Amino acid sequence: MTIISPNANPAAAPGASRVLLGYLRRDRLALAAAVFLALFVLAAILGPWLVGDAASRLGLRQRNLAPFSLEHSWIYFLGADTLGRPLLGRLIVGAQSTLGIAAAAVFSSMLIGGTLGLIAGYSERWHSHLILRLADVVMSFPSLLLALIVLYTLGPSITNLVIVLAVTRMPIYLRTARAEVLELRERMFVSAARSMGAGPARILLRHIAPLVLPTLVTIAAIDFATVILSESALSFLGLGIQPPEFTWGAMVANGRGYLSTAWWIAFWPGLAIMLTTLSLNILSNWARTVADPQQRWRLQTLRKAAR
Amino acid sequence: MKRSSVLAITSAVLMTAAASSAMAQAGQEIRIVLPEQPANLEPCGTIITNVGQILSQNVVEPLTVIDPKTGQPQPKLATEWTQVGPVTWRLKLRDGVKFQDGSDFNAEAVVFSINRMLSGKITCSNIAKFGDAKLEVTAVDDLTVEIKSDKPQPILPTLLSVVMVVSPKTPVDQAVNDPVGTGPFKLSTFSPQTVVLDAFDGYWDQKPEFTKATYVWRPESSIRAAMVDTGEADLTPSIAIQDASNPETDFAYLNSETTAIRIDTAQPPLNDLRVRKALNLAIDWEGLAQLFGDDVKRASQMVVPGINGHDDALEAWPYDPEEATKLLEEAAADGVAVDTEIKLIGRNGIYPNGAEAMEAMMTMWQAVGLNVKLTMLDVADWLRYLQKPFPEERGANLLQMMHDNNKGDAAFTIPIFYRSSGNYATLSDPALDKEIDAALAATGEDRMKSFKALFDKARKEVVADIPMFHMIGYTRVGSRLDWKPDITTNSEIPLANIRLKD
Amino acid sequence: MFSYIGRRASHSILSVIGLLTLVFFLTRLTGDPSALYLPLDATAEARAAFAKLNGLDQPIPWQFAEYLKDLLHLDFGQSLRQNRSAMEVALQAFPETLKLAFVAITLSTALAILVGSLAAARPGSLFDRIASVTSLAGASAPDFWVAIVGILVFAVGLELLPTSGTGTWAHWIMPIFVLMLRPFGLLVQVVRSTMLSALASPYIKTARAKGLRRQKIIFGHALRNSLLPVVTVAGDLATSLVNGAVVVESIFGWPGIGKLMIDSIIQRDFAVVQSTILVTATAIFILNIAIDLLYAVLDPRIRY
Amino acid sequence: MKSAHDSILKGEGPILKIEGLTVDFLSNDEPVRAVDDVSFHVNRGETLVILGESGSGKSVSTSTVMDLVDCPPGDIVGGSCLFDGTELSRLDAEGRRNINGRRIAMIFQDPLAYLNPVYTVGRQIAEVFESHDAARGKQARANAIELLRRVGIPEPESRVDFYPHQFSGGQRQRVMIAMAIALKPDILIADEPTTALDVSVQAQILDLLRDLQRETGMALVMITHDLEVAASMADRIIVMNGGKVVESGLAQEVFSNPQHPYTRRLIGALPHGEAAETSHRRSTEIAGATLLKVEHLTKEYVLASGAFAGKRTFRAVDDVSFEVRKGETLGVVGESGSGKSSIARILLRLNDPSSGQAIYAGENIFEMCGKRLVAFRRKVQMVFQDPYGSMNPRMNVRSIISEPWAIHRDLLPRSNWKDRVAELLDLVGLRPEHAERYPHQFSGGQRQRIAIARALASEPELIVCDEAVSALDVSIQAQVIDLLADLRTRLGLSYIFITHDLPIVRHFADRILVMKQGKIVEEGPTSALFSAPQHEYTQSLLKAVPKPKWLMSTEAPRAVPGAPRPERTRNGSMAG
Repeated sequence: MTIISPNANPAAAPGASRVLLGYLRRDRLALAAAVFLALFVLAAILGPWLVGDAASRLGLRQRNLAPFSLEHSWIYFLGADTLGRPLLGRLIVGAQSTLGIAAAAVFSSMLIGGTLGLIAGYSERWHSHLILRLADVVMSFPSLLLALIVLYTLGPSITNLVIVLAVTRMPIYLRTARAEVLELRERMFVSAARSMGAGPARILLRHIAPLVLPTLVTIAAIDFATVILSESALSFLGLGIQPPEFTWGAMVANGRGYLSTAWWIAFWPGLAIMLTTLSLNILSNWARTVADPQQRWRLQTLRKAAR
Repeated sequence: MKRSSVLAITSAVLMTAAASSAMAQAGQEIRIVLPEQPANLEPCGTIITNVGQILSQNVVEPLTVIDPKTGQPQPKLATEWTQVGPVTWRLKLRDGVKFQDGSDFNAEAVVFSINRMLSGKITCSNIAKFGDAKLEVTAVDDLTVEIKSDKPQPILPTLLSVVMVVSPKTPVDQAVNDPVGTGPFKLSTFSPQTVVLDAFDGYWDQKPEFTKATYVWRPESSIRAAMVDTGEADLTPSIAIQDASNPETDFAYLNSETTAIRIDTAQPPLNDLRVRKALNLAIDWEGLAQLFGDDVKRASQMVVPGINGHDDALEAWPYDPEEATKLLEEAAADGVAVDTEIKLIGRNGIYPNGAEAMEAMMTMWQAVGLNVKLTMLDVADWLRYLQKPFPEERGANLLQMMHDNNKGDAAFTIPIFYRSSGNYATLSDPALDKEIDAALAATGEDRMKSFKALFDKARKEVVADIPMFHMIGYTRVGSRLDWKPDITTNSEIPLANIRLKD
Repeated sequence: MFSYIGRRASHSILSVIGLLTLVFFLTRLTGDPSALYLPLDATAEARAAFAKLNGLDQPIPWQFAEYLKDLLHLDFGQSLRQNRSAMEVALQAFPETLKLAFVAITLSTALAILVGSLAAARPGSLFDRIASVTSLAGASAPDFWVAIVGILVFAVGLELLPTSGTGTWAHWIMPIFVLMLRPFGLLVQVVRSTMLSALASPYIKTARAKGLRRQKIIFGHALRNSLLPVVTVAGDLATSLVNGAVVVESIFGWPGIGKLMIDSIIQRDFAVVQSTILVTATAIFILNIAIDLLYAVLDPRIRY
Repeated sequence: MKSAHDSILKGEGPILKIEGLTVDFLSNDEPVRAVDDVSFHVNRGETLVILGESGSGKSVSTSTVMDLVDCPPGDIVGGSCLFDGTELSRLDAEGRRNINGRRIAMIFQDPLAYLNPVYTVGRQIAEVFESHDAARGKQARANAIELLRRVGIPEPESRVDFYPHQFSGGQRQRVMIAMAIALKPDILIADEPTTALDVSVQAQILDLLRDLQRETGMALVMITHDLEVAASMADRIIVMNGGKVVESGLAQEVFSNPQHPYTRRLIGALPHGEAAETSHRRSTEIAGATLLKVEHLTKEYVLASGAFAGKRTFRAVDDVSFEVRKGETLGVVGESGSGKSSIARILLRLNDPSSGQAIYAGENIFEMCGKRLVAFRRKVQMVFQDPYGSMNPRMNVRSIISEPWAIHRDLLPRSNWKDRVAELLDLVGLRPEHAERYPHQFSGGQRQRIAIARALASEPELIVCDEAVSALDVSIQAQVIDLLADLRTRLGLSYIFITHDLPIVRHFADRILVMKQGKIVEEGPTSALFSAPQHEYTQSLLKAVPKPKWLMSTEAPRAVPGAPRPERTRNGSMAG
């Protein structure tokens, strides 16, 4: 029940980012998640500069070095992997490829899936049917087969891995975008724009797309987590990223054989993945609450009037 | 479609019932956990590890077996053999042997089995060991067989160790999943979960201690190891080195595999001998050996000790980065483009820690100034680089490979790698070809000496490869069993050799 | 309704045909199976013989035509690897996956509905926070990692459960647990958020004005209306499980279709790849239609 | 009416007494005071009407009585609610439960949303009995059927198993009422019970409420923004504005002699009845040239076509012909489903007609395409019922108003946009600085002004207003209509003014079409049509407009309880 008195002048909006920050402060879990993510992103950006080539320096005589020893430099604090390379360093450097791959995959699947979904939802011509059947096909196409096909025909590379992950996640955006468009295109402002003479392109891009985007972004946040996990599952099956490139997922996959003898090799990257995906999930929950006018009050200060 | 799915469900239910009842009568049962599901149980594919480990000498038996210590053929279903002509061998067969379906084992059965392998109507992996030899098999009498070939086969008795004799009732034109042989066990069930073998009462030799053998498979080494630990399984033939942590149960064995990197000698800058030498010198061999365990042997040549032609005296390349750098500088000074990008092509899952080894070697080569870039490929992709014809535009490349010569003779190694016609060879040296041909034609001491000389030359003058290690396999054997793995474990686990501790 | 099912089915058949065509041609891009089925030292003649034996020497469009012709006779081809009919192989593995997927999805949906609605009943409470974070944490870890740690802890360390395999009920616990983690985590979130918005909806005000008991309001009115999105998400998750729980099947030695598919893909056993995809795609399309029909059951406003 | 006076005379205390109720809604900003020190009371058997515009706090105060305000974000700052001697705020959950539904019941504005969509109505009614242990199982169901019969649902035995969406709007409200009176409560709170309904249905519901009140002797608290509804129901009335009670008293006194300026403004905004005839809002001169000529317009929808159903069609617009002249306002009046909005959408080419033609400037609109269609769309604009819905929430006012220029590039060079937006805002009575704000920052009336500014931006000749003021508060309605009339005079526009609201159209339209089930049943100049309606349907429409209670004689013939006039039934297949 918002109260707007008929003659009051519309209030100027306070700084949107400040409000969001306030909401974030009210949810300590989401705040922690945001701080974690910020740290990881920072690591991804500054990592290579911070660690240099220490992450790939061999130490065959300190293979599987146990964590928490301060005998070696700080970078060995979390232990060393099967080739004696510092786990901390590799985590930091791996953040870049892990987050980079996930971000690129999520972004491209959102872009492609969203665009196709917009078209499929707005038009009822043959191509929108074609798009839907395509989505069906992609959905039931095993991602592993796709991974292998791409790996074989295009060769192992980060770009190709991104292609695989993006294609497999695409139908979700397509279907969501389409469903949203089906609803939005019946909305009055779309009719209004049409009655003013706006063409389909203008309606889609100017009127519908901006309203579909927030939903897609929310899905993208959760999907980011899914993509990191599927990437690690691909590594587990040997169809993911190939050495010498590595991601956290590949680190877990390579270290899994050592879980009983040198747990730390798979544990730290596993923890990093878990914290990242957990944070993303918590943040997207938070964002849902913020976006829902009926729930938003949960994050507000709720200052009471003086009695 | 519907009925078969019902069938599948029913059989799955039956299978689970079978599995749980099997648990009840341990003691006479042995449970073995393999790394991989056998795709099929065609006796003609026993050289495939997971097929051979189940069938070989358990369900089906070969004519001869190789003594793991000497590498020499020993009698099995054939009791003796003589070379009666330059291209003719005559075999005497064991008497009183019966197939599990009740048919008699005789010369006809041997002729049938060999012809079935040769027919080309089924995919027969084992026959590949014979190369392009043309064989003609005839029954001389009930227990005598004569084998004629188109050219001399000096090691035919060794080759006969891959000839699995099957019942004449086996279909000729169809690969089977229900093999019938003469072994001490007959196949009971083969499902996607298990293979179960039951003792065959009519076995000709001493009966094994077990009346039943169950095979299951798990791809994760740590889980296989854990299963033996918890008593869910008695034996697993192969675990990763990091899981071989218990000296009581974990045994290492030299497994006849030699790992190496092939250098593509046709591609600059790898066509320069100094670069190839530098590649060998730049590796910290002792450090690298850490990846494969304390028991691996540094390899100086492509065959393991005990193989006819192996040169014990040949020294492996040392670790000498200074020398490597010096050689590269010399080459560079002579205008060799040593900074060309060299592709290091690895294969996923080729052997335990294979990818780590490639990463380590890449880093070491980069440390001496070589521009090496690692690409890990899927098997089928990798094969394109391994075998002729090589891909066009492949560029300078190093190929991760593993060679398994368990046939006792260097003839299965040298021509493939070093003769210009060799399937894996990047060399093209007519003089070397001649030497190889001469060695292959030789026999006895001469043959051995020639092979040794060739390995010597390959190591010191040709340097077409970077031999790494003679590999070690690890098995975990449950504490109630008395059994040790040997060099044949990769291809067979004869249950008759496994005893219970009392 | 029948016309709806008919229309959906015809769409699905189109999609399956498209899928099979795509799979057929794309798999052929991944190399020659003879390299994998014959020993490395096999001769060129042997390879040619192998290709001829399995019809791989024909041009690919020709092979496709042959495949389609055989399909009409319900002949789905022969497995290169297993010496059996490819469809038989796929149909033998599929029930195993179906069993796992069914139990995992049913259990996680039921549990998630319970936990999610309790959390939504008292948003912000300690229970809500713990339930949200732990369920999400479970969904956030790589599954193979959880599976292996689970085996090391529960089978090797505590010796409570068998490491892997099939057979007794105890064999089900760990695979199901690992499979449930992600669906459960996601579903708890879905249940919680749809319950929260359902609890804020007008008909809940009516229920309160009628003087209904709190449990009745939460479980009778709000939950019943929240089921639709839950079914949507659960359906999507079920779809992904039907496609094969590759990781779980492979670690726990569960002979399901996911493991079969990855093995066949890596081994280039094309006929089996095609058959497994045909089986799973059909199952997925049937599942999707079933979910649509379930919508109509859950929401009387939906009629086809 | 009598009973209400009786109870007052007998000197019984009021059954419900609200004292100094103050409710805030909390957020990040200062708390918003929704209800501010409100006091009122309700006597047994009487009807109290709470009259106020949107945001006046009228619903919040009654929701507080029912404990339907969620706290937080709601915050009851102070006050007491005394029900039959019990202080409601001190009750525990079980105590509350015993009052809600049993002693105080409530019905709401939008029964489709307020009925649980997934349960049958019978179940939802039976629930009331079961949760108060009044009856269960078969008995509860029988009671539900009886109640449905009482509130006038035909064939209650079968329709008890129908779902809410299978009923028409009026029937749904009847179901809500059945649920509310199940346990014969002492008080029925009706929150805008007829707002979404057609005028004839509204009359039936109001009749039903009055009958039930007479039967059971319950008190009725009715919340409404509609002056006529208020006048026709109220014994006493309180007027709320901005969370405060600004005026209260006996209904007749308040209406005939309003004290507070707000009440006066409210009542004077759009005078009803004959007073509308003197309205200055009709156009003074009509040029006479025909702008638009619609001939035999028909629109059919295929309802269901399946293997078994066969093809059934529904004519939303049935052979409609009319013309609009320059400078004229053509009113199109009809109830929901009469096809009046379909005509608007078809004329704007948002939907295609099944047959017929519409000649605009010598050309058939329905055959236009490409450039010609774009040019036509520039000349004919539409103003929608819900101004908020008709604007993209992500665009600010400037982009909204300048959108026609972005579409019709030759209309105005980009450099002039800013000035022109300011001009247009000024024209519709807004300030130029409003251009940078977003629709949600405006009130409903302001939004409709923006919508009008947007319609004017492309310099149209004809504006189609589809229920353009129906969603607005009455005082705002007058302002917007004044604006439209003013623009017509100044810019020489023509309007097609579509509405279900007879009083409004009487103020504004020059000529009126009355539509029913897709057909034009009557057409004529406004004064003639209102003074001497020819068609039966027009007559019934005019009669359905509620009359003040104090003007009705108690002996006046009523619809017999339990047998109300049949309503159009929207069956499930149509609604779904």
